[in-house]
Amino acid sequence: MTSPSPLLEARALCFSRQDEPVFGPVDFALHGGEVALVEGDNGSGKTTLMRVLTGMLHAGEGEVLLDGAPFALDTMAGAVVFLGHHLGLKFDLSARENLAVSAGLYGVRAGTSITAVLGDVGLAGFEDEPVRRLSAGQKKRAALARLLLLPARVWLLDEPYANLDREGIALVNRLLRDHAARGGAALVTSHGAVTFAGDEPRRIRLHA
Amino acid sequence: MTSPSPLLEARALCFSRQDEPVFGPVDFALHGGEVALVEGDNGSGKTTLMRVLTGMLHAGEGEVLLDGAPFALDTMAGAVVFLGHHLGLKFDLSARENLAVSAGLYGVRAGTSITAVLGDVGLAGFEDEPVRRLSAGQKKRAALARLLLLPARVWLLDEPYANLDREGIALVNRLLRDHAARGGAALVTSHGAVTFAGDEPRRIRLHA
Amino acid sequence: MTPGSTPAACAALLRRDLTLAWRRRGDIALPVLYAVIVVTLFPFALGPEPQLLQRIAGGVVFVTVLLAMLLSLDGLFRPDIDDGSMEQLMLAPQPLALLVGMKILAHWLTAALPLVVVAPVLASMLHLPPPAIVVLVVALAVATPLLSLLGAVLVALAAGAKRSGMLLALMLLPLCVPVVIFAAGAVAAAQDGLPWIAPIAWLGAGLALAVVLAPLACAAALRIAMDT
Amino acid sequence: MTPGSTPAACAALLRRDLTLAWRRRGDIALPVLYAVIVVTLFPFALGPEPQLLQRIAGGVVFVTVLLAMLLSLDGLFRPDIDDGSMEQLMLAPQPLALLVGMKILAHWLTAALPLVVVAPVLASMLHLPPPAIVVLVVALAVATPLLSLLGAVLVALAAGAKRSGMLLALMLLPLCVPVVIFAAGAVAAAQDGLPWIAPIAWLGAGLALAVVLAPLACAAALRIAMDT
Amino acid sequence: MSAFLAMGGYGFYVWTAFAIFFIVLLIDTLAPLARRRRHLREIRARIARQANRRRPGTPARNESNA
Amino acid sequence: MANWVPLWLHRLGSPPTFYRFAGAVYPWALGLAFVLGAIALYGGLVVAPADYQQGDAYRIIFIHVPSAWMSLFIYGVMTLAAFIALVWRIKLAETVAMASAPIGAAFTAITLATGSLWGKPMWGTWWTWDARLTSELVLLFIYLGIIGLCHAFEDRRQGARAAAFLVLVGAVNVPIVHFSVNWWNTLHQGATIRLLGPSHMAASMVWPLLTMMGATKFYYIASLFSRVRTELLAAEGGKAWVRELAVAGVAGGKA
Ligand code: HEM
Ligand SMILES: Nc1ncnc2c1ncn2[C@@H]1O[C@H](COP(=O)(O)OP(=O)(O)OP(=O)(O)O)[C@@H](O)[C@H]1O
Ligand SMILES: Nc1ncnc2c1ncn2[C@@H]1O[C@H](COP(=O)(O)OP(=O)(O)OP(=O)(O)O)[C@@H](O)[C@H]1O
Ligand SMILES: [Mg+2]
Ligand SMILES: [Mg+2]
Repeated sequence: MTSPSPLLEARALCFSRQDEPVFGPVDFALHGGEVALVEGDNGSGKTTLMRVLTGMLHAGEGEVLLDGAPFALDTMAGAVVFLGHHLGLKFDLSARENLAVSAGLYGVRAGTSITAVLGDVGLAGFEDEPVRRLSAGQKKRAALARLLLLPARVWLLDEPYANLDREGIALVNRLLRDHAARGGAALVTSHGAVTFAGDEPRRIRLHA
Repeated sequence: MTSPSPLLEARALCFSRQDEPVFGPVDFALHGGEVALVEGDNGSGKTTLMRVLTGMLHAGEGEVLLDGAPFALDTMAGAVVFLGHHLGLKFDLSARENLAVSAGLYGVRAGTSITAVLGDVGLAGFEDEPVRRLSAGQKKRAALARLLLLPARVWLLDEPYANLDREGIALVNRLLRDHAARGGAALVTSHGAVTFAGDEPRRIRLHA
Repeated sequence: MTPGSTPAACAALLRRDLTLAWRRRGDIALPVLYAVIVVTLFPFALGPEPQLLQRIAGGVVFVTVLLAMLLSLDGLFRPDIDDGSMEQLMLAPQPLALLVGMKILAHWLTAALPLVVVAPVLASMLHLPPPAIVVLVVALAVATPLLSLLGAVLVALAAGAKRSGMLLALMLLPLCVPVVIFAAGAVAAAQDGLPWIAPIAWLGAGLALAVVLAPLACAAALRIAMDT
Repeated sequence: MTPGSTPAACAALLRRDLTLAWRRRGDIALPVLYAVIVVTLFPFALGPEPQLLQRIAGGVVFVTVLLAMLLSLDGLFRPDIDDGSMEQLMLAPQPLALLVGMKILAHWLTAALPLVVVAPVLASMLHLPPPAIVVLVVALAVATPLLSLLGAVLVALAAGAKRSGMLLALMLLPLCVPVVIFAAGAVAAAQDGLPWIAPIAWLGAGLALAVVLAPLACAAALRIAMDT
Repeated sequence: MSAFLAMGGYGFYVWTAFAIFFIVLLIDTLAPLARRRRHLREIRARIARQANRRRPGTPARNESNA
Repeated sequence: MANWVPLWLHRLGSPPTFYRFAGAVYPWALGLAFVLGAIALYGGLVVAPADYQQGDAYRIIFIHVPSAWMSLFIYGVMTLAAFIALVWRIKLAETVAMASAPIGAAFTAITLATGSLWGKPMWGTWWTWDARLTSELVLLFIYLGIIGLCHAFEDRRQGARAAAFLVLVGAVNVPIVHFSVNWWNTLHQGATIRLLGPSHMAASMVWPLLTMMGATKFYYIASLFSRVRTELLAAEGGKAWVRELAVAGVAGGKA
């Protein structure tokens, strides 16, 4: 299942804010079917790394390759989805309407539908409730449903476990396993406080 | 250490939003030296319960007693501190300046100082950094420092563990133990995904 | 339209913004009410003489419409940036300039169009004569999209700043001066019975240019704004 | 002052708000710049005849100051509510009305005082004669705290609302009408050489009343707003 | 009849005024009725959704060990 | 006798009872408004003679004046209800205050529109910045502010209480509207009709006016009850009686 050129690759990636390095040179290559865990203490630069990988922040040095080609926001054609501290949900729309917008923008993975993915993340019965009325964990689940719906091959998840209950954590692990089995790649940050289920994933450690 | 009338007591407390019950009758009594854990799945009403206990939300039925007297925002004289999903930090001020405001409003516990508590929560060296520039976990630590600084006897903590690394979780547990030892009471919400250290605490379960 | 194609993406985004506006339909009415109230303040502040009011009617209506649009402009990209939607727009497999153009279109439909509709009422409250009112509406119909487009570029530039409302006003108002001069000039000319086509034509030319360039500039500015 | 005492609490809060304003000192300048630009727009929109401008100068300056204050009012409680600071103020062992009063004072010092200072410049740009300018400053010095206080009550009412910017304008402007009439009336009287003390005295009486009642009303309104 | 409609030359003003009166009040009468229909529809939808929500096996009431 | 009145009031205050009570009163009030309105229109448009000064244009009075009165009367009712709602936290008072606002706004808008339509032939202008006209316009803004504030809240009761607060603040405007003609000399007519003492008008003009006044009062009751019913449904959406009603509505085709 491993393709010749890795799906996502970082080469000697550094980022500095006001000439203070946030994280040192990071190297990794993520092939289809792999899930890697970015670990680090508070303030070690996990969120920053994620934003560099999405192309929002410009790395000082080093480069990011997607499918072997240098990465640019214009050309990556929806290959990446990002789930950050801010969930990207419109609070006045329902979960269903939010997903419909994502579907319009990115397209839909073959064989799924909005109702199906909402049921998968445990929001059956809440589909038409405005997101504003959902609790912190329910909002997180609505955001996770996007991952299931869209055809992107690379997932970048910043602290997907925060605010979720035990069942929610198991849900994230299941989503990651299925994604890897489909040949996708995922990069997940965590403080290592929650145990990552499944076979031992690759780890990338950042130090504060 | 248990005083005759409990520090914080709820009697048949109910809350409804648009006539739909969010949580059913909750009863508990929290004496000095006790820590109780509010557990429940996503959307079970933990945040709502906390806001009712602070007096921000008006309970539909039942009552909250503080030191045996019915609770009102005007009369409780700084006996309660609340740490919610929103941390109550001004992002343009440094951690030190933020704490100085709290100290002015609530007073300072005897024998502590702002610099000391910031050191205790692991923010030594970040005291004068604007809070905006701290990472998610560092912000949380700055908010935890308030707990140490103020003389309040009752702590209401809504998901204090979220966004913290392992060391941060240990820190919260240490803070809670010390607080209980001083005769304070604390109510903590959590999904039960992180283990609460120390002797087994009281548990209050909410169901969705 | 297959989901994920460019027309589908534009339609989805436009539908989203219009739905959001509809959910907050109070907010669509608000710029209009704001304009109505500001216009009514003038007679209080200046006294109720009809000749005086008639003389300043065109100018006051333009300045008021400008201020009302300004207030709503701040909400053009800020909510999307704050809640993480902007990152998703940027990562989508669609030209960002086109998506931004859709957002501007939605903004014009919801924030400016109602103002254009209500402008005749405002003008006649200040005793502007009917022939001049017709010119006023024409001038507004050309000037407001231009203001939306110019405003969007500046909002996008200011989006990276910590707080943008006022900054925006500052940057936008000087750029609006030519628009105000041309548009109010056309109304004044009509009021004096002079030809008023030329200034409107200039505005039209500016609009044509802005329709092409502004979304591109916006997209570039937003990329810069997100880079913090 | 021992920390935790009421004077210490007031001082800490006032210092905090002033420090925050100083950290964003750009924002203090912005209402002023906004007012300058709006006032300069009028000659463009109306044409540069001095008599006309002089005639409308007082009224235009008042409306502009009012609108500039309106823009800054929205930020009076909203940031504190959004970041959780308001909960801490409410849980503090101090009378909420007093704390709110401090916040209003800080707002007046940072948002309105600069406008009062710059008003003579704006008025003379519109050719208002110097004696009338003196009256204008006096009128503003009494009217702006009144507007701050009235505005604070309404902001507090709207604070629990989903989105408040424009709504605020809608609620505030009708209440401002008497203030504008009295203040602009005083200037107009001074311009015509008539006695202008009476309207100012009325404003002063209103101010005295508002200083006592508005913080209490604010505190009550904020309690309602936080109840969601 | 046409004299009645002309209202002594003021027909336009009089009839527009009466028309506004009736149209505004008609809207005012119909608006709450329409809204009530919508509410009832929403409540039915909510009942249906809540039937979906309750996971089998979870008790409906809260308990506490205090 | 002395006992059952408060008991009855208490029973009426309970939402399901009031819902049914309002439902029973509604058709009667609306019907009465309709009949009285028809009589008043006949009297005003056909029976009453043309005015010797204003010709037929004065007939606008039969809708202008009752609407103007209602715009003030409804604000008065609203103020009372808002006061009760804030002091005693009675849900029904909140609902009545909030349900009154749109009706008051409608009558204010009618007053402004018909006044303008009357002003054009009489004064030669649609609008002047006269004290009464202006204060009536401000009244419209206040109504709209109240409605806007009420709807800007996620939570109904919270919105109602915030708006009730605003109702009390805005109440100062009502005396200004009413007495503006006495306090400032204006273009607008002073009081021409007095309920006590002789009026300045012919009896053939007065009776249709008073009848129309009755019609608008009944219309207000009907519209208010209809709105309160709707509000109760929305506010009590979780209660069993509403759910039964909603489900029965499907089965029976009528709620
Ligand atoms: C936009 C224009 C107008 C507005 C906003 C307006 C508003 C009002 C209001 C609010 C009242 C009720 C006052 C009260 O009960 O205290 C009223 C009454 C009345 N209006 Fe007007 N009006 C307008 C134009 C006119 C015109 C053009 C006329 C006739 C020439 C007129 C004739 C009357 C009369 C006769 C009354 C009854 C006065 C009384 O008995 O108290 N109105 N109007
Ligand atoms: N906007 C910013 N400006 C300046 N410095 C920042 C900014 N955001 C974060 N930092 C700093 O950069 C470092 C890395 O922050 P980052 O948010 O990437 O950490 P993190 O690993 O995500 O931590 P956490 O687990 O607490 O979320 C921290 O030391 C923080 O103080
Ligand atoms: N503002 C609101 N309006 C309406 N309903 C709400 C609102 N906030 C929360 N709810 C609903 O109330 C219930 C309880 O929410 P609450 O936020 O208290 O849950 P929680 O236990 O804190 O969950 P989490 O662990 O996900 O934070 C949820 O079902 C949610 O959908
Ligand atoms: Mg982070
Ligand atoms: Mg929660």
